[in-house]
Amino acid sequence: MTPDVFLFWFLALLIVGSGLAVLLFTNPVYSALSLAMTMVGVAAIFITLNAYFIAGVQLIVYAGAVMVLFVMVIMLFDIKSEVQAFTSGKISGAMKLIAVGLLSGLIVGGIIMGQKSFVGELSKDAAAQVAEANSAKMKRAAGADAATKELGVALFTKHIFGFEALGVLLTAIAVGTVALARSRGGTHAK
Amino acid sequence: MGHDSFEITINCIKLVLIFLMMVQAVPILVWVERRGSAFIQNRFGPNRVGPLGLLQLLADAVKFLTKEDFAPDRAIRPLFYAAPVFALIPATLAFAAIPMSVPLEIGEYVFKIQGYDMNVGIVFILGVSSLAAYTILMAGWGSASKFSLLGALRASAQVISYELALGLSIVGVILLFGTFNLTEMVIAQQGPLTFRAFGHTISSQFLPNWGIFYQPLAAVIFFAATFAESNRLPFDLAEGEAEIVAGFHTEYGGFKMLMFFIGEYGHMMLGSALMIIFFFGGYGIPGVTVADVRQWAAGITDSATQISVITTLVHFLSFMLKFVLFLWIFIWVRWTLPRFRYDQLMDLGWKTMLPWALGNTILTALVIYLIS
Amino acid sequence: MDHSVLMAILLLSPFIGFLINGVRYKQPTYKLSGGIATAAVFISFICSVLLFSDLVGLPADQRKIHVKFFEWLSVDKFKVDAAFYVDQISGIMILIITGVGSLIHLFSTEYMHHDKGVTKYFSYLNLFVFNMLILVLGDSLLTMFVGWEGVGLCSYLLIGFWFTDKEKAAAGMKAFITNRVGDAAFLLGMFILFSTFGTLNIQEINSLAPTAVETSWLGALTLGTMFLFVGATGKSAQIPLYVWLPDAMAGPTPVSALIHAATMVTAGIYMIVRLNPIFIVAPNTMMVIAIIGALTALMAASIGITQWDIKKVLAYSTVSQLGYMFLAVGVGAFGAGLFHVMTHAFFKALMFLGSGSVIHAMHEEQDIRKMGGLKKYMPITHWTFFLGWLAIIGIPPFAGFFSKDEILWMSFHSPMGSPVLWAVGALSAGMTAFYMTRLMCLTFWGKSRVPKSVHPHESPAMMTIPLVVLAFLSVVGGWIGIPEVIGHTFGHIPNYLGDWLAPVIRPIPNLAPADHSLEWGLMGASFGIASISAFVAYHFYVKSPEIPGKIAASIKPVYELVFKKYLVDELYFKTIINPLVEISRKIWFYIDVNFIDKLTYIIADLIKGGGGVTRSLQTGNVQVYAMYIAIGLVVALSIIIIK
Amino acid sequence: MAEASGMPLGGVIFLTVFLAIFGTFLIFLARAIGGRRTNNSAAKRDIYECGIPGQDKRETKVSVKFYLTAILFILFDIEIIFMYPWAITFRDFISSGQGTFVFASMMIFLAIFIFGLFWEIKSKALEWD
Amino acid sequence: MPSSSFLTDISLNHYLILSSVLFVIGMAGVLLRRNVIVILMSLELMLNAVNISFIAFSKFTQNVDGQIMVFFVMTIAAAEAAVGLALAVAIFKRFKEVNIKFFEHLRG
Repeated sequence: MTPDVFLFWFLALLIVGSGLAVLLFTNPVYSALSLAMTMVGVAAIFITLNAYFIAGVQLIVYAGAVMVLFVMVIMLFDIKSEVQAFTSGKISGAMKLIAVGLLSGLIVGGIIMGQKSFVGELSKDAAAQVAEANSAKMKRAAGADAATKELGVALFTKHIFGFEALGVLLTAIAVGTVALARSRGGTHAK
Repeated sequence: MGHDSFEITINCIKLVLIFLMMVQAVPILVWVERRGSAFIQNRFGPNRVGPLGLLQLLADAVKFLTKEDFAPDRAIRPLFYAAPVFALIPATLAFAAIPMSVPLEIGEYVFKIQGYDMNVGIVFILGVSSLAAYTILMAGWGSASKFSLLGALRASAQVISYELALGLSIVGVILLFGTFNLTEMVIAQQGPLTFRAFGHTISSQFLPNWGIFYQPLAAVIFFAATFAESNRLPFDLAEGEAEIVAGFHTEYGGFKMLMFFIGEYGHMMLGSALMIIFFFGGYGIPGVTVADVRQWAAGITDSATQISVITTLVHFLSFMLKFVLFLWIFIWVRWTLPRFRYDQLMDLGWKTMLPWALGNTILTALVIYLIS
Repeated sequence: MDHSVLMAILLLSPFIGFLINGVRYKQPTYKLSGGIATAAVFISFICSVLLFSDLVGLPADQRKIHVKFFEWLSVDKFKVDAAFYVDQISGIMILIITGVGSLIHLFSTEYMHHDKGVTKYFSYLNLFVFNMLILVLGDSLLTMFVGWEGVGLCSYLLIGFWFTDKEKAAAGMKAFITNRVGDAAFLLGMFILFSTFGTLNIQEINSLAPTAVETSWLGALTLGTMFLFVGATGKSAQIPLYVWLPDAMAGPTPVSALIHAATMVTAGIYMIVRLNPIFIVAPNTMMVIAIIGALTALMAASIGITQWDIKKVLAYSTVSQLGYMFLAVGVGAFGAGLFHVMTHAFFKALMFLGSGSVIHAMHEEQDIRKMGGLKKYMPITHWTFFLGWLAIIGIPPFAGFFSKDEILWMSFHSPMGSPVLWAVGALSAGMTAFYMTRLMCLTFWGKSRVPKSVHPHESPAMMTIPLVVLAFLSVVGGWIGIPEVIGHTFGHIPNYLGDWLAPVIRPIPNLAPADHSLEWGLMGASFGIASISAFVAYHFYVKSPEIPGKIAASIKPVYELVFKKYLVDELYFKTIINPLVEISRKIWFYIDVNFIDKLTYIIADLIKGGGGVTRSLQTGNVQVYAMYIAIGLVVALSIIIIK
Repeated sequence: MAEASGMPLGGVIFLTVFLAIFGTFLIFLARAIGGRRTNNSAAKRDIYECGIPGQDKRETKVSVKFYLTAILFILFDIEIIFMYPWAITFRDFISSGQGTFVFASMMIFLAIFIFGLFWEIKSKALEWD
Repeated sequence: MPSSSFLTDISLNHYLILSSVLFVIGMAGVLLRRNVIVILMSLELMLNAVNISFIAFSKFTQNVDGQIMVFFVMTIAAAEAAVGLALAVAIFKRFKEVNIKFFEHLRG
């Protein structure tokens, strides 16, 4: 077992475990902290996939900002652990569980058995791909952040429109949330 | 983690050593802080235990260890106990990514004098240190005390507000060096100060090629923001005694308190180290390049290993010198400036430092764009 | 300067103007807002001139400035870039848009000064210019469509600018909905072209266009071009979708000048000219275009004779002139169509602005029966309007003469034209001369019928300067396209416009060499018709004003029909809108009330009987909806896997 | 998977696990050494307060500003993160001749950013009192 | 299928399965939990799961577009969290309620 394989399984267990914890904790504070842990695990998974910059962004944005906001809101408004954390309807609950179970089975089954699909094609010669990837990496090993630069170049040429649009979106949301947070309830006072 | 078990072992030991170094630095810093504050305020400070009061460190440690382990009844125990443990992690993880000297070459092995070389150094450090907010929130919530909660909310709001100015001031630095990697930044700062513009090269003989000469504004903003990030005076609103007792660690005592201290001083060390790397040439020595040092070492001994050891040691010494200097500045400022009011703090962060950092970024980009 | 920078400034300058004025839309500072907006468009104009001069500097067969900003969409083979290009056709268009546009902005500054929403007005106007530029410059049909929709939006906003007036808001709505019909057709045309050529890039489509003529009515090209033409009838107000344009006069007069005379309404013609290689090989479409164009020209001109509202007259005149342009492109004379677009932009913008000046002076009075004799009150407006009048009725050597005459000649001479088309064109030219003279007489000449309470006055300089500039252009604008026959006679004056456009316009196949004497004859005939009807009109409305009333009375039914605009609006209401409403009402009553409602009662009872089991499916619970999504996903995935 | 990816990550994970274990060990050590005192009154075990019965956090009213600040932080933080790839590639773009375009597009982005920032300042969303 | 090679050869499939498992956990959270804030968190979990597969594809096809897509997804997710929380908090402040069942009353 090479260190990389060990890392993958370790992180996979961590992610799935803390993901389940999000689902199962009845106290929202613990849910949020588990989610933060999942985010950190996902960031680590990104590093094993050589997406260093994205891993850093995952840490800064998700773990460092979004989840802090969640935790802060839960603490600020003192949202307690619930007596009844899960939906109660027996039939709808059962249907939901069945849907979830079926979906998970289908996706996993589809991935494993999908020989004809794109995924199957891709995973069949995954070894060759990895070899190629490694050789490609050797080539650009010259600069430490060549991969990040590649990302930057693609972002500012091919995806420039999305980039600008997101800028507008973020500003719009900054304005909108302030308005929302300020509102003292709706016009239909009860 | 490495090519063979020997390297893996060495790397693990290295990491533990870095952590122990940080832990050891904390009592020393506490002592310096107490003596320094006494010096600034014309008092004596701790001077009874041992020479110059140096053994006070030991006495403190023993005292912390023998304190009663205490948690209030209403506290949420898992969070209450986990918070101080987590307090150690972000600062240490980030600090371990700091290159402290040139790599050591022993035979075929190359050991970097840093915990690990994340190739997106800055982004990794920012990401990891942004996790520090959880510690604060966990402690504040877990204590079940209103002072703790208020302190935690204040502290985390302050930390995230200044993270903006911090992150933005670094953009100028990245623009300057064109890399995220800390080692490459240090290498870029070697040699004499050289400006290149419009095909001319202006070189100064006596000034080093440090970032501070290119990014003075970013340096000021960055330094100020690190004060806020590590909750130090003049930005220690999280524990403004007059308002909210001791902030988020109101309910903590004994060894748990010490662990928070380690985290806090860890942030301070991280700030100093980053300051050195971005703006003061890292482990580089002004006026001399690494090659010069290696040549000088070759004059003393013939063994390649010894040359490498000497070079590494010299640069480590240079790094430590600057490091200690900045830590002293941290302490010095603490005992010189008064505390801000909370609204002033937020105003400074959002309405002064953020726009100025933005202006610095635009200016840097403009200058780079125009001269090349 | 770099072309990409020029292009970026050209496009972004009005957009930035829009943003600035849009952000401060409540401010009533008309000078500042107008100044910003005018400056924004004027900067664009300068960029256009620079680009155009660069274009002139290039060799004739490489006259194209292409700027790609970024890749916009990329789905498999479907790639669209945010790219723009200036060539001979779009070069002329951007000059018109920004040049005439900045004059109209200048005019608006004074015209709108007492309106509270002046800043909002200018932000819309700038947005319009931005969208129009995108329409004109876009290098793919999709980019063009973005502008196409954008100008539609601005047109809607500006027609309904005084939306507190219900009628005006309704006019905006009408324009919007009518345009939607056209836009749907445009989209269909786009799809057909994409499935035929595999690209939406205009240049690629043009280079891929076959040379062989497609004779089938159901061929891909014929269908595609036909749908595009239907789209164009919406935007350019042709039969059957012209009804919105006269109502669009509800907007401020400068808007009518800019959008509904000079620029937006010519977008349809522009589109056809830009895609001329594929239109020319679809003769069936061309025939339809020519017939529709000629009919529109005739019909709108006849309505124009009977209208009393100064702006309505001009509106029908615009529809009629647009019909001319379609006639031109329909017979394959794309250059002539574009030429008329240009000259029409000059004189029609001039006339609209002149009417704006009149309306301004008359304190928002638009009925020409209450005007008359304004010549002595408003000399500048009168003289500029006079020049515009000369241009539109086709008196040589004013701008309108050359373009109109070229269209008429081509409709006779081109293998796709016919003497009938020429006759219709000439007849509507005569009508144009008649109603324009009528307008002139009733407004400026003759006895004053101005009410005592109104004191007309000349407009301030800010309004008259654009008039003077446009009048100048109306005089000289035609000289760049002097037809070969005249140029030949008067010492080899070249047809600058024809030569300029030659590389991008496919020549008409099987064009016989021109017979000069015939051309002179036809030219004389059309000139004669125009001057006779102008004279008749002068006689009717100045010398003996009682005659028109008598004539109208003697042919009352016809007059009524024409006066009521051939009852087209009523027809649409009768045949389309009312039946739709009626059918919906019937459906509502029989199916909804009697059937579905009853059914739901039964179902509701069943549910009540069955207890809360199924009821939980019908709550507004978000999670249940999410569950439906999940179940849908399960089904979709199982289908994929089973396959 | 490449060696290079494992190495720093392995170090990070090792250090994290080590710190967690070490910290827990310290907590237990302090517990073991410090022990329990005999005084175990309710007043001692209550949360801190100056002489009156301790108040639980649940009765505390907290300003909504904290959470507003956090939201604004997220949005601005992302905008700053977007500048990082730009900053690192800017010189490359200049040397490949696309400098003007990339510079202009970032300036547009920054203009939007500045607009947002000044709107927030103007709308007093950042006022603390 | 599960064999020694499944344990030791980490391929694209492993990442995809990890991603889908996480996705399903997130979906279960959305479907089953009652607290609006936890539901929002579960949504973040689902988005993260999708990000994993994006990055995995990006690596195994050597195409940087996947990473950019993740960058965008993160931005949108953060924006969504901001707005979602602002709404939840606005409702909480008004009605002291975070149960999703309660939100049914907000219609019409």
